[in-house]
Amino acid sequence: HLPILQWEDKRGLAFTKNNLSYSSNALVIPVSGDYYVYAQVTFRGPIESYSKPNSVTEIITKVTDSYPEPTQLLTGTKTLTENGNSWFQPIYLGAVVSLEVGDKLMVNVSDIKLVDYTKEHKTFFGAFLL
Amino acid sequence: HLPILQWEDKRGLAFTKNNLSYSSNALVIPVSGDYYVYAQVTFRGPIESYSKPNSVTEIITKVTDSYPEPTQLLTGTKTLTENGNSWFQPIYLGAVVSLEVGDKLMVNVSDIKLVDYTKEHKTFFGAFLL
Amino acid sequence: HLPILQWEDKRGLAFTKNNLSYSSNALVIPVSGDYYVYAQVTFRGPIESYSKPNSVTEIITKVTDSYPEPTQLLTGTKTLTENGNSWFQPIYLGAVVSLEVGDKLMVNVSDIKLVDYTKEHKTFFGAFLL
Amino acid sequence: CCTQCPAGESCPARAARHGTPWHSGSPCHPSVPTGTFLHTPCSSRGSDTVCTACPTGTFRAQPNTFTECQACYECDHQAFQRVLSNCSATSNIACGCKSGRFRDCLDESCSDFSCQQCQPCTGRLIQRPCSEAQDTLCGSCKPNYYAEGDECRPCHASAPETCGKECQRVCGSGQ
Repeated sequence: HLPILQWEDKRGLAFTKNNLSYSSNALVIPVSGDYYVYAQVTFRGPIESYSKPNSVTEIITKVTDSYPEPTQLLTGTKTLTENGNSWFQPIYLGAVVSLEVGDKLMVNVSDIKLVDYTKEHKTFFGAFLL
Repeated sequence: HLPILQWEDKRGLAFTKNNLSYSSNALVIPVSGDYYVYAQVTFRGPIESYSKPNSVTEIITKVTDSYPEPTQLLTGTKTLTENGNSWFQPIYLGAVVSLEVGDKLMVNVSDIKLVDYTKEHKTFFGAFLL
Repeated sequence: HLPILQWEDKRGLAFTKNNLSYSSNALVIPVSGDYYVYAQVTFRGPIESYSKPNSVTEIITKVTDSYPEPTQLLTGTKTLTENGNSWFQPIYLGAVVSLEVGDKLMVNVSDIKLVDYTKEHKTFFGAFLL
Repeated sequence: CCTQCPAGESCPARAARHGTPWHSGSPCHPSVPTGTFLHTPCSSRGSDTVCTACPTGTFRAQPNTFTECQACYECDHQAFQRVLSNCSATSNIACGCKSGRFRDCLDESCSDFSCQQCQPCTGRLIQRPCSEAQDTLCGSCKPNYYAEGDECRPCHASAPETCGKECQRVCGSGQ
């Protein structure tokens, strides 16, 4: 599986409420229903001792206790054409999905080293019940 | 007019509820109000016997029975700089629009052959009443 | 600070309601709560007498009377690889933020001359209370 | 047709005009003409449809039942566009390219286009001049110009030691 991003859930702009909690890298769904789930990941390069990848990918996945395999809910894949010098590539995803109590939402990325985690307003993840 | 995308509305992650129905390539609005409407289309290439386009465009349009022309609600246009080898370009759109009962929402694209329809989590379309 | 975009708030698809008002380039929050805030800016070039920038940036910021500095809520930065001929680059941002009554929301951009203001469905900005 | 209500005013629906009953029994069709939007729909109790002219900067190109007009587009002056025809209450603005440029459509609908510079055809005959819709089509070299690579060079600028076969053919051996 692709690496899973970790998130700050208390400080700065981050918050969880209405029992939507964050634990072991996942948002945990407190009540079944339809949620608008979204995430933006800003990828950036070049980084030390690293050849530029051809593409970057962000996937919002769902893990359910009753099913061994994660389900890919939303995917954004972008090929990179920047040639060597510094580059930035944001990918935003958002949609309504039906979730059950206890489901866990995570964000996977093609390469964690390329994620710009330096500013909370460039890479973020959330969900709200409709 | 630009070609209209067709959508799966029952299987996998797809669903319609609260009387929001899908028919002849359009989401049909059951009750007047403000809706958050969104869609992502992943474009990809190269495809067989086809020269690479300069750009890709996704447009969410509204059709009203009483008006002969569709209204463009949201548009994403991206020029392509990938040079010949395989490329991916997702375009996400989302915003609040005021809709009347019976209005139809569709997604038009600059070129249907370039749409990656292979995975439901890469190309998706939806709306919810605020 | 980066230049602030001005918005049409009455004509065409634009509207404000539920006391969410628009004044001096900002959406003014009427009641405290969690809002889904979003904006898309379509950048384009080339433009007259102007060298192509390396990147374009869109930032949704919050200004609070009680705090002198604007807070950057959401940021999208994209490097440009288009080489000289005409280019289009949309950046979409959206997330839930906690806002207080009287807070002002604005959209800043790296360069106002590069913003495609010609069609309301290409560059837009909004928010709704959850 | 409908009763005109000046923009910005609220006009209460009035009873059918001329005191005659409004086609009693027949359903009312609240459509309003081009260039206006629906202010108040007619009612089967006989009140007239009230319409309002599209405010400046908006239009409706067709009869409609909308409660607002569509916002006019704008021409992208900074990207070398110019206005072909202004927006009116009944039609959207039409944009073209400033002189010396032609429309390079992004896709078939050409709703988005860039204005590219026309080819100068230096030293060449112009087979088809540049126009709003397409670039100049350059022809062969002008008289007293000879082809070198994909350029056309003037005979007077060539020197004997550099005047190759084609140059001598066009400009004569005296070069």
